[in-house]
Amino acid sequence: MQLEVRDVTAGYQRDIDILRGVSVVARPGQLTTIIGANGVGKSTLLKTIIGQLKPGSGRITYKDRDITGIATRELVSAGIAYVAQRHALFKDMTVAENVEMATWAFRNDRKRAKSAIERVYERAPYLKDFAGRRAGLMSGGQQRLMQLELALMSDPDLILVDEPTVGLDPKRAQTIYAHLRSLVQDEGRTILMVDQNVIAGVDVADYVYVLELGANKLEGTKAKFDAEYRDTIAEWLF
Amino acid sequence: MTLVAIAEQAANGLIISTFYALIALGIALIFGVLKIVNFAHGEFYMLGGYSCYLAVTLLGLPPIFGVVFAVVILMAVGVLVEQTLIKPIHTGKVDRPDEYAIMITFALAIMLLNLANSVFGPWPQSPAPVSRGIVEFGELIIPGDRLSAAGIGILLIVGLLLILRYTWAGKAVRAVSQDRAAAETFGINISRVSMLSFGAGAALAGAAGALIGPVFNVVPAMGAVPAIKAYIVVVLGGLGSIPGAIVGALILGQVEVFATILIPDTNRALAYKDAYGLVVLILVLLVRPQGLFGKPERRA
Amino acid sequence: MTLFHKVLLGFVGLAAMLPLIGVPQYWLYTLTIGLYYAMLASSWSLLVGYVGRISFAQAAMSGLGAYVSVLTGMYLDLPVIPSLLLGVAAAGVLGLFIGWLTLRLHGAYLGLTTIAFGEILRITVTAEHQLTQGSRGLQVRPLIEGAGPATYYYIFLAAAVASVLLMLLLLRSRIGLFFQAIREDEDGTASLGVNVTLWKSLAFGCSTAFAGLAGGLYAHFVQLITPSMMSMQEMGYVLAMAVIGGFSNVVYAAFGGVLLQILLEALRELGEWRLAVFGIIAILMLRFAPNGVFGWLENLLKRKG
Amino acid sequence: MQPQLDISNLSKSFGGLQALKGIDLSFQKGELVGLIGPNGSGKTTLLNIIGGYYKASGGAVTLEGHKTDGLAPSTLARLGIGRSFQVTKVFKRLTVLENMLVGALADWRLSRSSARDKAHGVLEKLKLTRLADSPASSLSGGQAKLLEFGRIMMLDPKIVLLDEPFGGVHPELKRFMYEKIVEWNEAGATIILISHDMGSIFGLCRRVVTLSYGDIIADGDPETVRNDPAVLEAYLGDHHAA
Repeated sequence: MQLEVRDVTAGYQRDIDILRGVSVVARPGQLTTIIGANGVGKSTLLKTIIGQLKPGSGRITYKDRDITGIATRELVSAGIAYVAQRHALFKDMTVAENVEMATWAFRNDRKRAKSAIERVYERAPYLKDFAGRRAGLMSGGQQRLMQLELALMSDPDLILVDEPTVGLDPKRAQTIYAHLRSLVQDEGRTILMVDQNVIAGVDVADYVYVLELGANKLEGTKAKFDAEYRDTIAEWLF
Repeated sequence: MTLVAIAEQAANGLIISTFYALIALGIALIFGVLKIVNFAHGEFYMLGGYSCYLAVTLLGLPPIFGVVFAVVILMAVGVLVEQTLIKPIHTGKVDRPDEYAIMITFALAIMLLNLANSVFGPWPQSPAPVSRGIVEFGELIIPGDRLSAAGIGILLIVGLLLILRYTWAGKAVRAVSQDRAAAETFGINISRVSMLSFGAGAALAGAAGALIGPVFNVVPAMGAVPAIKAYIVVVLGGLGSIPGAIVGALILGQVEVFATILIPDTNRALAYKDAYGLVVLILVLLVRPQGLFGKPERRA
Repeated sequence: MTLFHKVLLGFVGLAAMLPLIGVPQYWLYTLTIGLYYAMLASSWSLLVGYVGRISFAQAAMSGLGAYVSVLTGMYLDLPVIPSLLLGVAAAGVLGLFIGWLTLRLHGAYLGLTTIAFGEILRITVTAEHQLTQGSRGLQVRPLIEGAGPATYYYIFLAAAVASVLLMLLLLRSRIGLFFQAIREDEDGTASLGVNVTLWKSLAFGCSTAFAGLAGGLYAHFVQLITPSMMSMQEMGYVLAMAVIGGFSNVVYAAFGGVLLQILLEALRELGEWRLAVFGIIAILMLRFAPNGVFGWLENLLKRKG
Repeated sequence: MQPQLDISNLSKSFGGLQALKGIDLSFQKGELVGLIGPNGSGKTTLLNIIGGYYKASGGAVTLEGHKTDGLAPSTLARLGIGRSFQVTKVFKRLTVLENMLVGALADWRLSRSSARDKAHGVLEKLKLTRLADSPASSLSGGQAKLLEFGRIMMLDPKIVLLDEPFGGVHPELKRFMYEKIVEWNEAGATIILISHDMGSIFGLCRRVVTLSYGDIIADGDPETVRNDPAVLEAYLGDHHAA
């Protein structure tokens, strides 16, 4: 398994667990979506995996290595990328500087860094057009896409994506979903995504988890979801 | 007032601004990354003055190496202080971090001041300046020691700006100042950057002390006034803003020299010189706490 | 009453006996100064320890009390007591004003603003030398003509004990509860119907009024005041005293003031090193024993008794 | 009948972001209303304006016929608006009892001894008596939430604003909190409840208001709101995937 989360509990305040024993698996080369109502702990789960939040109990393994409670920067070096829900960019730096910062984890491998930069400009030519502009001046959608592109620069095996389309217009959202899909299908990467947009989130997935109040409720392949649960999805939210 | 007198005052203001900027940049750098105001900054500046004095007078190094020596020593002091006293704030080892940060740096200031009093005595020392004599620009006469000190100061500021702009370390510092969480997901080692910027901030104060020491003498209490000036500068420019600190220093330098001229009674005018900036400080904090260049913090 | 309280009361009782058992005048003088610092340090802890508002203007406020008292005595021909009270009022009103002005400021921002206010006060006193004699210092008439050290000592002891008792009374009242609630969470306190604006300003005013009283008494005791009593360095000593004694409690802070002043005199041979060592101790306390020496002592006695 | 709390054409913007876009809403005395909506829909902003923590950019809030705009949170609390916070704001270094007393003592007519008696009564109801003299920092997260309830009860509020009271709370405790909310409501208090926990909302409330992007998109009994296509879309998103 690429990533395996077993019985993880976590929270922001003492004794208040947002996650009360969640188990999730991200299968290699698949896009796994986690859905669930607001506040069930979807984003908390990603923050716990990426090391921004210390789990109270449970175990997280990545390629059979225990990564529970490891510092974020080590996970980045190990090939995991994280696309936060906030626009996590350096807004007062130029786009070009942001692109450069994305090679931080492997900056000493000049060749790799250089080719990563070339590649990202190839994949996303608009970044080159805006290279001299301050990142904070780009539109919300552009910042979102850029965040994804920057995360890809380290050539990660596993990408954690938090609410990729929140606050975006449908056309932009479609571009992003298409992009995520091709990362899995054409490039063989693994994605674990959390989405508030239930229908689109399931549409794009290979495998789906439903959380309820910090615990697992249901899971299954997309085919199973389409066949059995499509019409009852609404029920889980209410 | 004659044109020459005005030019002379403006030039004096510019020279003073350089030193203010040098000290203020250190405070801004530290605040940007660690989000704390270092109340011991004036004492780092004072230690810079003494380091230079020791290097020049006791070790017999040329004055310019005195400055280098001060930078190295203060960098080390800064790193040591960060590791022992500041780091616990960010690793959750302190109960009330805001209160702690203020009081610990204030207590550190008192400790360093009295330490200097004990080791060096309260007497003023004057290490040799980098250069002596006077420089004439037409009718404008400027003492060479000030001009050379300001010149080196400007070089240091430009050097710092270049480092921040073009080196990995500098970029990491800017990245962490802008967005700590994002910097972490890019793989930056926050605690190393914190250590580095505290050290660099202390080194800048040390450089300023080493440069100005020969001009105004080195005494244990020398840090108090410049530190307060630097606080005014950083608040004026917006706490944590690097360009803000430079512009703030330019403004304060000019305000001080020209406001002094406005009061006819010269004794009084000189006595109140240090108060103008403080009034500015209070006004800015009350009306626009984010300063001229800072962005307002949005609640919610 | 706990064992610890008994020990503290014992100290106060012992202090009252000292002149009777023939303690040298020099030590009475030292202790009197110590009591001045006790008042100042406890007034500072009233603000910082209970309301959670930081201020670096406390020494300046003590100076304001001193100068107002002395100057009104000199120029308005007021007797000592009314001029002292004017000093207290001046410090209290200015504190109230600063407290109200800085309502929205917190942490380091508040620290910087209070440094500015304190320094402006000090600079003004220094600059207006035709009035204050500037940094040469101002001769002050004695509190009581011809009184000896023992009299002063008792006056200061009474003033310090009364100040601390008054503070405790205030803190035990519902106002003290409001102060502490504000320290813990301002929005939470406001949500319960407490007028946070009022109490935050008032806390500042109370704290500075006590500082003004301490300063006024001090001026008429030492009989020569200079603007240096308002300096940041002086503020640093007050902070060190409160921190070493324990700034979370007015009683601890007061004892810290006396304790440090005694040590300062007892360790005279060490010269300036004493102050450096106090700085180090203050740092270590903040880092490892935030309740100070007396907080630590109380815990120790609690476990034993 | 004149509503107890009336909100008319209320708007709020933060810089360029419009968090509330001119909403109209009114509450009758004794209602128990659920306020739902996706993240960022403006629920907490609305509560913060009613409680006096934010100034509205436009529109008005009226409590029993009196405009409350610009009043401080403490004044509103004394006028009868009590609220809880998403992240509990208990006074950690005060004891549980002291926490309870702050609000009661803000009313100077109440003596300290009667405030104390009242506090003990409420603590008993909340099963916190045993902890009265412990510092609030020693409470568990759930107990802290209860303490916050208790502090509000001490004010005898006419209107209670509850912001995510059930977040991360143990199911057993949650049931206990339901009971208290219902008791409170039956005693005459109007309750406005924000929660992501739909089970709680639909179990407790007789009226549910849904916000989305700063607008009210539905307002009515739970069954109607549950089946409203606009609400579904707000929560589910739509088919614009690849």
